[in-house]
Amino acid sequence: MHIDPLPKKPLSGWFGRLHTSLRAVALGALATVSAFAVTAPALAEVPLDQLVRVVAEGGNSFTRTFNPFSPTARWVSTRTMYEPLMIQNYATGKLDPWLATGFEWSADALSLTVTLRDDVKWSDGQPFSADDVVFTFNLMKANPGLIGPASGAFDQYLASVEAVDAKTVKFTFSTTYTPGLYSLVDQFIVPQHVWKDVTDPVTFENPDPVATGPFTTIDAFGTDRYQVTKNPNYWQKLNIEGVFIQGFNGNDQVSAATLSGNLDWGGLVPDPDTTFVALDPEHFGYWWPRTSVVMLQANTTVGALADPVVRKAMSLALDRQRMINTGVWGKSVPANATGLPEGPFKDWIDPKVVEEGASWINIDPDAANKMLDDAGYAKGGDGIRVGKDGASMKYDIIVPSGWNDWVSASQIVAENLKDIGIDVTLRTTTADSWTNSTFTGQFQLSLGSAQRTATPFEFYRNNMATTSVKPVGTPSPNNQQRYGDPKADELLAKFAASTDATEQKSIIAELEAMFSAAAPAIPLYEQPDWGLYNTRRFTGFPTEQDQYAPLSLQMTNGPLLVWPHLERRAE
Amino acid sequence: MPDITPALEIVDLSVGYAGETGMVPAVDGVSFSIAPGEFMGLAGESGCGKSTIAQSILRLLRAPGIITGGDIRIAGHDMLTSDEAKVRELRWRTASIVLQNSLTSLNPVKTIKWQLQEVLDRGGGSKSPAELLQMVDIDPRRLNAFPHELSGGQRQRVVIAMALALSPQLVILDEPTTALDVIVQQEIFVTVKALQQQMGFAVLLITHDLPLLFDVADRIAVMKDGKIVETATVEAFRRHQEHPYSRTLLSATPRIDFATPDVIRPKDVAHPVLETAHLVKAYGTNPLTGRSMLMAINDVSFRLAPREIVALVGASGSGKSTFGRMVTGLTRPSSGDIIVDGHTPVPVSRRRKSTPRAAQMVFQDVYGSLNPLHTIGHHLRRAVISAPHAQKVDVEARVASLLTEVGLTPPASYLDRRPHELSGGQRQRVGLARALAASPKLLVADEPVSMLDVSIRRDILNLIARLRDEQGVAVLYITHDMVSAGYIADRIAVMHRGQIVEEGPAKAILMHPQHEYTRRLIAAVPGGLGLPDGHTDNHLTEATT
Amino acid sequence: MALYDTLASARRKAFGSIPVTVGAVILLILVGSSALAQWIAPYNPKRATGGINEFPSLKHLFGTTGQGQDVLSQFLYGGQNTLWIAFTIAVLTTLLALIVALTAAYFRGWVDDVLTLVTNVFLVIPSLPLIVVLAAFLPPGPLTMIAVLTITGWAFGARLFRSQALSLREREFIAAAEDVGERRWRIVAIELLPNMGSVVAAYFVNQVIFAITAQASLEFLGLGDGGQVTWGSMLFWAQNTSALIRGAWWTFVVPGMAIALTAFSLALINNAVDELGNPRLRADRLLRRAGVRKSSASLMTPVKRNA
Amino acid sequence: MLYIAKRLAFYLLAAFVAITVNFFLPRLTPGDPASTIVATYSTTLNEASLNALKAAYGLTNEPLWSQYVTYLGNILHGDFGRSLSNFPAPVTAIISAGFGWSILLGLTSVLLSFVLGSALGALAAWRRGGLFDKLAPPVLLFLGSFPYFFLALLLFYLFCFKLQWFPMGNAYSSVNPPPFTLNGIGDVLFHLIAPAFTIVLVSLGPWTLNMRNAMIGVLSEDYLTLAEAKGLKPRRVLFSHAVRTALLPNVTALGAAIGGVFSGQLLTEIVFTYPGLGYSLMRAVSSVDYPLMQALFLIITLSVLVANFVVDTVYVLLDPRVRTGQEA
Repeated sequence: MHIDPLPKKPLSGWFGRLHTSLRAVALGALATVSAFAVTAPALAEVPLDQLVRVVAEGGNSFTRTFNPFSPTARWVSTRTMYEPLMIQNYATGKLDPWLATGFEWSADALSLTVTLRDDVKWSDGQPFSADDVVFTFNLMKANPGLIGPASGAFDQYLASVEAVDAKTVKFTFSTTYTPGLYSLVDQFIVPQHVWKDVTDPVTFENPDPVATGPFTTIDAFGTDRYQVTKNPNYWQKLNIEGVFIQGFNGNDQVSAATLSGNLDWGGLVPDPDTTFVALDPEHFGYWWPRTSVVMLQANTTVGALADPVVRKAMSLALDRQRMINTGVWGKSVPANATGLPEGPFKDWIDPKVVEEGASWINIDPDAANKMLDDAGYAKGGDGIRVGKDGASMKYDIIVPSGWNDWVSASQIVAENLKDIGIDVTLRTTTADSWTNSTFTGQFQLSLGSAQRTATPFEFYRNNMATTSVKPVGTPSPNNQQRYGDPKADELLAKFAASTDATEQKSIIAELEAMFSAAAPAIPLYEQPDWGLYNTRRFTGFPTEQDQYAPLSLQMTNGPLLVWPHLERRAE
Repeated sequence: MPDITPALEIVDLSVGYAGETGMVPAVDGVSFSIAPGEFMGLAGESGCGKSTIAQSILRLLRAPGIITGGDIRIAGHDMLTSDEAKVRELRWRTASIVLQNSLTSLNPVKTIKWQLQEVLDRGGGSKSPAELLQMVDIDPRRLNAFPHELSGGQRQRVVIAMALALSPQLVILDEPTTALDVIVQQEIFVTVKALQQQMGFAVLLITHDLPLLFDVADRIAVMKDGKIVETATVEAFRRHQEHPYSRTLLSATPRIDFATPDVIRPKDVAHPVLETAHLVKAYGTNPLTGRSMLMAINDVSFRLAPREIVALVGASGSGKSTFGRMVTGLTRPSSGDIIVDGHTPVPVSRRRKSTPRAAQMVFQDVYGSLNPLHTIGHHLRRAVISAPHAQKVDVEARVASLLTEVGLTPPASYLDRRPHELSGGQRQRVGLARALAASPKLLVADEPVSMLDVSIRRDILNLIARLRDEQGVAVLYITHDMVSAGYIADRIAVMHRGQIVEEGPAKAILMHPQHEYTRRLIAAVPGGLGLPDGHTDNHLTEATT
Repeated sequence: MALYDTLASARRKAFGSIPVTVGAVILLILVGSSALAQWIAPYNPKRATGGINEFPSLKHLFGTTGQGQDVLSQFLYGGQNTLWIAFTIAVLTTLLALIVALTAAYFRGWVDDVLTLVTNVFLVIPSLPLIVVLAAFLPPGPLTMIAVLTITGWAFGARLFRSQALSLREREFIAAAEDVGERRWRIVAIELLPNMGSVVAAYFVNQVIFAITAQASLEFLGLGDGGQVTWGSMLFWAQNTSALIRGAWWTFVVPGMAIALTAFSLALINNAVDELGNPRLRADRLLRRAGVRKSSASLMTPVKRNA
Repeated sequence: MLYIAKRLAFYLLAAFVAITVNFFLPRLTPGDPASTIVATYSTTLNEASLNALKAAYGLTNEPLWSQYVTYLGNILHGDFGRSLSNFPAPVTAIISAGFGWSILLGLTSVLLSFVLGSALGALAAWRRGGLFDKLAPPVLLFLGSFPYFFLALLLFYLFCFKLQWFPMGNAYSSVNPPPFTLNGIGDVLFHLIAPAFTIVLVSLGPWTLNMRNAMIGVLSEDYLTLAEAKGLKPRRVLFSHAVRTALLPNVTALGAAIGGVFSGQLLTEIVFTYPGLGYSLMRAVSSVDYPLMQALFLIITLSVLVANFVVDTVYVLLDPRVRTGQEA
């Protein structure tokens, strides 16, 4: 079973829902069929050949819930229905205007003014206005249970949101926090005229969504697949009728469908060059941009792992290329010493840091051994080194079983570290117990990867800021290695207060240097975002050459950038 | 009568069983024939091949049985050369068979009616299922009953009715009543004889019970080791037997010596070895009424003096076995007292090593009562060791002496054998030896010979009597067989429906039965008791009235 | 007596019977080779010792996995882990079942009632969902595996053994033993138990089969310890690296066949011994040996003159 | 009908046990899963939203017993809460979507293998020692030795992916459920073939062997001797006597089997992307979706109990001996 190996949403909405009377349970299967027939919408299905077939949600028990605020929202709800103000293209790091045409900071960086498009209508024909934006943010303020990019904004930095006029929204900040911009504009907007009457927005199932997105009509809905078609009032020109979401139970099923050309837009097939592209080079293609970094996390509260020398020695022992070859079929590059992916952050990365950092990144087991010997970590009788605390350096590395690229990477980590006298055993666990141990800091070694963000700010905050360090036992999605440095706090604060790009860049450069010096986490390789296409029926997908959007389906909002570009191939 | 084709004609028939090492002959060149309407009895001990013949006639003998030679003709039809279809056609029309076990010979999941109808469906039957049932004195309303809802006797009657449905020339009765009580047996044969008179079919009765044949058969054939050693009319055979084996077989059935009078022992001795007062054993109390559904033993007060042999006689289900088990403590009474040699028997579950066990059991099932996996030595050693106060005795010596006492000599040769290497008689001797291990005051022998071949029954009975004389044990001899009771017992107690209906000196009871039930028991004894003059045996003819 | 004889004859004939021999040979190869893994395995099963999904070659007889490990070595070591876990489970379930059954048979009365009830409840509750739920909440690893499968696997045996014990208890030699004053526990241990030998043996074999397949299923679901090499985890990995789709069938077929063949050989032996023990089939065999062929089981005594 | 009543009582008790086990199992696990669960679903959470979500998920820190009481109450009202892995869908909606299909697949394959197996077994026993009797047992044993999922994957790869004979998933072609017409039903059956075939293949062996042994036992019964003696045609002896009674043990086995097949079926469903409960269960487990997991475990157990009860009832109809109280 493949699960998107980003802790961001390891379990991103895999289930669906279907309105079926419970009577169906009692009646036998055929009875159930008839029950469906009764309750399913009596719409004429748009023929399948008009629809883009995507593999976006796993499973075969979809239910008809399109609440975008659900932590496990149905895929389409934030990919084809509800839209944000602006969309971050993680492949390029560019911020594209969407429902908003632009934004402006006040000089003191304490207020942010966003201008909205004026040609946007809700799918039910009502006009879209600043009130909807204001309503959405206040709704989230009133109901902390609603999850979205801007969750918690009010607790952290946001003071108020008001409509200046029908097309202008003003965000007032309680403290300077320029990175907040990206969370705010990333927030999808819901229609006030529908949601104001919802009693409990958290548990609202929203079976017939009203939204601004390209595809909002539930044209047909089955337990294991459904199709969503055009929003009659969409504000952009569309050349396709809609999308068809097919549920799958596992890798093989997905691969089988992909390879037999039954999908137009997919994510992952193993070893794509040989297994996939080779089948139909003319139409089959993939593009795996790398927008985050897989890191080896060493819990700094555990004995010798607290010593940066040890962490760097470990880093030196690792064969990153082999991890890439076995884990992602060679479709990546070793990470650099800044811990930042080159793709989106090329302007932020300081080449000097990368160059010097190579000394603890490029594989060199002998150097690693020497470092440890010099640092006084002598080998014990069993050939295992002994820590300063006298404990021999035996560690467990935990990974969720099923995230096979990570597990094979961990296997290699275990092997490599044995060679420098550190005994590492691989333990695969269920996804939830892995989350439990890592979030609460009750682990020794683990793998992790950064959330995709617009700027490196969050990355360094989440890995080095003392504010992000939670005591062992309290769950926290960030800084699982529990590393904090007050100096980082200062730099981050300066960054948050600045609206000047060049200043921000220099601050990040300092943080990069700190990171490379202390190695709070050990960067392994850049994590590709799976995305592949089949142009037999539809063309216009983003590619390495035309990077107008990431190709990954799992990427939030990414697909919204793609829909208008797709065209049906003429027979 | 040469011009009439015989109902059954068997010429030089040989049947064998395929074994690991070639054929094992079971029937060896047997020839005999049955005239139409004749009642022929085929007697012999288990393993003599009589049942093999019975089953071979209709070619129903199961694998690995093979008919290796000779001819079988039923009413002139050759059963061995005809093809299978023909044989099937001949089956039941020309000859039908009644098997020994009445419960298993009817299909448990089909109604009587269905099973009768199935036969009639072959055509040629003149009677309806209802009429057939009436014919064998069963209420036609039972037509829709399932086999398990009928008594053993009724079931066997149903099978007989079935056997006559197509009015065949020959009916083969393969030990039809062995599993039934004497009285039922008698009734069934009364019916068979009556029907035979009406319908005129011939009968081949297979049995181990010679005296029974005296009552019912016209002609007798005696089998031994797969051969017929003698054939004669009943009258002739009763007068004198040609073949020595016939004689031993006949003499093996115990003869009660009415000449010597009963040994009258003082009825109320000071210390009876066994005394029960108002003994009651009830099974399955009704949840609604709280009353017992079945009273196995209903208020029995009974005494047994030392060195006395008392026969407890009754039909199966009369409660006699239950009584025996309670005396030895294997079963707990519902109420009332038992005193064995001054103690109340301690229930098995609560026995300690030292608890005296004055009463020991001798079991009926000589196959089931010994653990197939253990040696004879093991059985006896365990018995000796776990006997009360056994610490002092030398186990091996004791075991040896026990074996000698029961006539298994030399003891050493038996110690390492396993039960399946012993004959039935030998096993029962081991059973006795085991019972004696605790040197009990009282032996409870529950049908100790009913599963044994006729020829060895008397030896075992004699052995029990001898043990009484030598060891001075009293014996409670539980049996359904009046003859053996009269043969060995000082006193007879007749048990009926959980109560002792009559009790007294053996011969007195046999000669002057008071209770109706006792009379019927005696009347039902096959071949009669051979009472002295003045006391005519009741015979079937009279019993029918 | 019947029991004793058939047992003996079965034992006698077991050798020489084709299915038993076939089963035994397969089993011997599988068990033997995995027992010798330490010595005969060419590579470290956990280490990548070759390219990814290499086709079987002289260097890697069974090819390599999606992580470049040697399939042969994994098969050998995996067999070791799989089998010892399976056997432990079989032993434990059999013991548990015996204990429950014999306690029931020993104490009778309400103890029996309660135990029987518990057994039946365990019997009707479908095992896999329970197993999955259980396994999900315990830390993955052999111990969990053993615990979970033991807890869910004993019930049928308990029922089987109990009914056996009860039917044996009705035999008169038990009453006889009681009558001569044997202790209850001794009766159970010395008179009852030995007579259940064949049933227990057969059940044990079935349990091994159950354990192997159940174990594999759990690991396939990712509920096993992926760090451990077992046949189940091999399948899990093959599945996870889309072995079949990528044409690396060997990574998938080898462990699958190992599981199937082990189960098969055991089942074969079990079934064959059962057959040999069956007096009716024995009769048929004898008839056949005597040169009589029967087209069907319909009852018609064969006539074979001067045989 | 005392017997039926007894069985019913037993199943009710079993159900209660299952319900209780079902409640305590997940809660006996160490640590405070609640916050982890929440954290798992959304990583950018502050205390406020965390607690809000916990509340919405119905994760409380009340004492167990009071939770237990409310739990029982909810079950009586058919309220199993909302799925966590598919929030805010009510668990019942998810289950009702898959339940029917699981039942369809389960019943089809169990009955199919039962009928087929019994027939083969009867045949083998009747033509004892014949070629079929020699070949069938080992072959079936071999097929039966495969773990369900393994055979399922092989068949999926061969027949669905390579040869494309059967659909690669789903229970019917259209997105909206097919009409209740011949075509519609045919379509449903077509999608049923591959998974059902897998289950039948694996579970056929036991049926056949049991039936064979039962037949061999019955064939040596006295009442069969009598049936033969009556001169009945072999066909009649075979069907109205031998098979009729030999079926009984297989029918009793049916009850037990249903549980086992259901287990194997869950895996098969996953492989064939059949919209039953199999995938939901696995998913629920891997994402600690308590409400879903519990509801699934419960519904599966209950349906197996019901199936067993039905079997018992059928058995009573088949065997008169049980009817009159005495066990067969």
